[in-house]
Amino acid sequence: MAHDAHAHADGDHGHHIIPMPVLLKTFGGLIFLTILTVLTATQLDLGAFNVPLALAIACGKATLVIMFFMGLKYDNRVNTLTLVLGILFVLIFISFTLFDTAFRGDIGNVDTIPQEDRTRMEETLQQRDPGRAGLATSPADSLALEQNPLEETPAPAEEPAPETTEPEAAH
Amino acid sequence: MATVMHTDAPAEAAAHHHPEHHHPEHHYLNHEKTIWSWLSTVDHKRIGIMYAISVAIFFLIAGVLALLVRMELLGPGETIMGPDAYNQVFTLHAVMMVFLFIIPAVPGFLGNFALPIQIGAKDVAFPRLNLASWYIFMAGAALAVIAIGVGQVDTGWTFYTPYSSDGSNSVFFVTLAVFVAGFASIFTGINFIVTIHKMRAPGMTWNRLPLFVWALYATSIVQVLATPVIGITMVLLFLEKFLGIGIFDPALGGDPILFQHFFWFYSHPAVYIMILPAFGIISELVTVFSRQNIQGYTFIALSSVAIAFLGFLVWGHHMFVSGQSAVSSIIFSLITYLIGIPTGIKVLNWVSTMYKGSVWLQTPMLYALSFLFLFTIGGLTGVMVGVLAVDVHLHDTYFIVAHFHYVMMGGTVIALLGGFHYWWPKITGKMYNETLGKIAAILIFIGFNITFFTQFVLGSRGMPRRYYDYLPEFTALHQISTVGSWILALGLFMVLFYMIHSMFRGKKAPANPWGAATLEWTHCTSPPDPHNFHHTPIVTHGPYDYHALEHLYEGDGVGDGATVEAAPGQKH
Amino acid sequence: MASTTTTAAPAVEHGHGDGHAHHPRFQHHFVSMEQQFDSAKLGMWLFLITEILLFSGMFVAYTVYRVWHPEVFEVASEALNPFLGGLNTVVLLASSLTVALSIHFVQKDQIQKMNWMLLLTVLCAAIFMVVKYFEYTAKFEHGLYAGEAFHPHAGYEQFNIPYARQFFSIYFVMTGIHGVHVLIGMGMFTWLYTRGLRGHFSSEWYTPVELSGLYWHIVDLIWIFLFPLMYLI
Amino acid sequence: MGDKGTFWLPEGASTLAGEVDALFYFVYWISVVIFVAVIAAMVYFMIRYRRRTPHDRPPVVHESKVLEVTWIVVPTILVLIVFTWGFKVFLKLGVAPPDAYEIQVVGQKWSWQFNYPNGVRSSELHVPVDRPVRLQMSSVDVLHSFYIPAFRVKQDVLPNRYTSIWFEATRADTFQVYCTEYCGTQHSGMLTKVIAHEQSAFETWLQESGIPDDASPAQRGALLYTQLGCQACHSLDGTRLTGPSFQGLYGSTHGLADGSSVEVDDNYLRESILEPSAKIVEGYANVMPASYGGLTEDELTALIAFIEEQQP
Repeated sequence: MAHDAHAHADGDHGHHIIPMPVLLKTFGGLIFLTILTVLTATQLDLGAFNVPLALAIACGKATLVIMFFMGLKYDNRVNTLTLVLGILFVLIFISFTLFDTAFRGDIGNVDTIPQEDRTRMEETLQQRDPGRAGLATSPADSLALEQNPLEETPAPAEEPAPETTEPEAAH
Repeated sequence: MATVMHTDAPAEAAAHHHPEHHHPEHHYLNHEKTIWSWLSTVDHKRIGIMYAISVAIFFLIAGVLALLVRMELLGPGETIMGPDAYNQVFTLHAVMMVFLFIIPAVPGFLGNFALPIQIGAKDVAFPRLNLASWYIFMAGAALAVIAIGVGQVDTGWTFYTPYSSDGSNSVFFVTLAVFVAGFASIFTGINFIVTIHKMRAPGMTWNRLPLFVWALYATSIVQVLATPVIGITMVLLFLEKFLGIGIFDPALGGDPILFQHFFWFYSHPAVYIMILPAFGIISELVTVFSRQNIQGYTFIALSSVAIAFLGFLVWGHHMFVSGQSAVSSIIFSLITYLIGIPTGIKVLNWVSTMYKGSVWLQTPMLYALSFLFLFTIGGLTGVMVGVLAVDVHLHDTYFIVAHFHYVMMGGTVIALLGGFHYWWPKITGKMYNETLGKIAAILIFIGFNITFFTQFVLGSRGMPRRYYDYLPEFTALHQISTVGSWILALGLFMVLFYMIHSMFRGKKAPANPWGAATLEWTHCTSPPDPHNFHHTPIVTHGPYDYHALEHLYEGDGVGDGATVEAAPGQKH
Repeated sequence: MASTTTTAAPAVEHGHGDGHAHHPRFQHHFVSMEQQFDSAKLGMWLFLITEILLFSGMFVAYTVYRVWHPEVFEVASEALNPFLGGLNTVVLLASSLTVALSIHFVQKDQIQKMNWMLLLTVLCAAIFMVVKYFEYTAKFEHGLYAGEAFHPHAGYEQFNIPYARQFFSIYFVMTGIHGVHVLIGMGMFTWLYTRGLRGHFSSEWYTPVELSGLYWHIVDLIWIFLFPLMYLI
Repeated sequence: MGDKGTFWLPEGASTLAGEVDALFYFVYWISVVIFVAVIAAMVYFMIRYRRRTPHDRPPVVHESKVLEVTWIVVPTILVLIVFTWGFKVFLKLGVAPPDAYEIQVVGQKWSWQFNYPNGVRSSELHVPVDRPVRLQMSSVDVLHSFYIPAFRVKQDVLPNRYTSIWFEATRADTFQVYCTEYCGTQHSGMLTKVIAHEQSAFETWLQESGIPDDASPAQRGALLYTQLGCQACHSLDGTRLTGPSFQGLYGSTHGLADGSSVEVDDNYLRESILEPSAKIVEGYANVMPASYGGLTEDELTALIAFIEEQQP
């Protein structure tokens, strides 16, 4: 706990007036980042890095809003602490839930994929190569099949899987 | 612990000023008398009493429902109601106990009443918001009552999908009630945090905060951080039910286990919303009635905050057999043990506070001691069910039912009763009947153990929970448990009756009957002035500096009133 | 932390008697106007984190389903119009600027300018909602609903894949709840505008403007994350 | 099950029950020791330092850092031991041996159905002794949980996802099975038995439980009646359970919830089995699972023939 005997960051009333140029520059920065994120997302294909890049830009924008529009840079430290705490618990919520959902069935007592998907996967496999049913083990296999319907790939044996499994690997 | 400044002369002078000399009969209860003055009050003390009355009513209703549950289980097969009725009764018992009684009880009642006075403030930071939270809480309660009227809510308080999203539509009212009552909880939490940060009297440093305030601070943090998640969970459940959004419903490709994550992300921390304030009460009681400085002030204070934090990281221990990943189970199990450590610290510190003290076995202390007994059982069995392999056997059996009743009832309710007796003279200005108080405390202790200890045995022998019917081999234990519930109820009704009697016929209470050293006792009349203090107190001592009590309080620092009759006073 | 309490004048008689000017908005359980303002602001920040945690539930749902079905989410997000989303981002950022400016002006006692800024904020919020309306109706026309009603019409069969429903459900629920917040904000700023016209605010006391501003920035923040997650990636 | 177990636990009957019990008692005895120590100290202090006069002014006891550190460190070590142990046994409980005999389990409101690799169906679980058995489980409606106390195993049964448990029974006996995840009205009635047979007896049971080829439709229907768990909701003696009794059902006239009435004939029964929510009998809830849609024509005929036979 911080000690209470610390004075305000800035003098009387603690009402810091954020200068107009700072506000306008912040707005400019936000617009720039918005254009940047649209451009990088639509024009560039960074594969696995698309998501982190977009999120990083969003975090940058969020920081600008928080620091200058919301004035947290000039504000009481306890407000910053509050916000940090809030964000920390959102991250805990997401990551601890992912400990389950991203590792579901890790010791084999729970199926990794829902029955519906399994049925779908087996049907697809059965259709394209009756001998291979039961060989597919991961959801990626069935999704790979779904995205390359039978009609489009006349020779199932040389089905090119890599490009469809790539996004899967990203996570 | 705060450094004591014995020789702070001006402060002493200010403190010695005895408030009662001003207006002997003018206090917060009688300065305005109309019903409207109560319904529109922004006085934290009055709002505390309004909470007290409402939660007492819900406790009574939910308690009667519990008796009905126990009654039905008196024998196998149908005893007094059919399975559907039984399922609705236990659901309502749980929903009301959790959301309408135990979560708001201590913060809403004792917290509202004592917290501002304990830190030397005139009121909470946002008095109108405080009143609004009571109204919101009552609106939530009204919705819950509508759900009872509409009927057929039989999901259990956990609302697991897909049972809840496929079932009767009146689940909607209960989820809405939970959503609305959640806002009351959030607003109380915000109010307390701001009050503790911004409204402390001069000299009330963080290490001079009474431990009850620390506990409420930790509770409020949990309330603010966790409650919104139950809000969105209930919204999503509602949308699942009426739009079929497919997030939780397996029939639409959703994942029912995900719902359990959402639910427990709130509901596990909610367990700490329930128990942390009780820790605070026990810290007060143990030290006051041992007249001994609390052992390990910093450790108790910080362990509350540690528990609040760790409480968010263990929700998955409710889901060891749910089908979640083993990685998840292992991480959650490990952190679950870690939370046992700060809890253990508290218990051991409370016990050692009595060392070389002067232990005064008044009713509040009896409750504190029975808390130590019951909560230790509750806590240790909590560690047992946190053991992965053992939990597989014990999960969803009566062992769990017994465990959480030992923590929630043996912990929170017993502490609440202790705090209720402790602050009663301050709240009403009347003393209660000490003999009846002791008898009731002992009855409650005995009845509680008979009711719930048997359930540990039932559970570990394989009796599943939420069962309307059971196999004949469990009959004897169930019957003992049901008889215990009657003793427990007898004790609780005794409290109700002698407290009502005390309200009208009780002896007038002095300002500091227990010889306590916190501000509500040393600087306030009983009952307090509408503005709490006539002068804002300047705090120069820690909350448990009994050796300095004569500097804080008129007389020789032994308290007044009840002590006089205890023994023919011979000084030292 | 809490410097105001400990530095406050000691021995305050009932409510009044401290050295501060008695602003009509001063509530007497506080020691000073600064304490009152600081308390309100901390209270608002605490409320804002409850808002963040409220949205966190939906972010968790999004993350879980995205990790499970990344390809589906990429395909489904193509149904959304990044131009309209981008437009709304700019509109919302502009409204954040006007809110920040309204606080800037009231701190300088330029009340007329503050009023203009508040009005502009309401206007931006309204534009946002209108764009949102067109986006929603465009989805509904093609059967892209949330939940069980999700049945893509002819020409949109590429979205008729397993788990696309989850994407659209999350999209509608998140943007819907966000939209509700925007509507609440519109109401708040309209109310502030009328109060501003009646001269209720000054550099001495403008707590409602400050707090509503914080609220509005959080609404903006949520959108800053929603936009790339839903429309772009 | 009898009362041969200890005070706390029923007698174990699987290879892992012993390990779970050992861990249970380890934690239990540590807890007892801690509990007794805490309460003894409390009672001792309560008596030794009781207030003698209201003017008692006990000396100030300063907090002891050593004490604080001790009771942080010691419990931490203890719980880490317990955690490691619990984690190891948990993995054993979770990972089935690859050679396990596999049985499919279907949970539904409110009965269990067990399907064997050779096509035999049963509403009670028959398993061989001394051989690992793996149950592959799923639910057709809501969450259930499959719990055998004697084997110390439990696992939630989910709709739309397979979960499994495994065990190896150590003696031939009959054990209780419970559903422990709340699932509605008859949750407490969702019980069945595990019957552990010696290996040869199990083989015999497996051979004899198939439906004989020369059985009449009604005889086959009678077998299906128990195998599919119909008896959980439909009695044969007129007792009112969750669903209408089969006694005298055929040929009678039902009042329906919507006010109309219908004569119970082949077509009505057929529809009621395949699409239970199409017509609801007055006074009964719409709770029958739609999971019987997968019955073959042959099986339907057999069931209807069986119901037709149930005249008082």
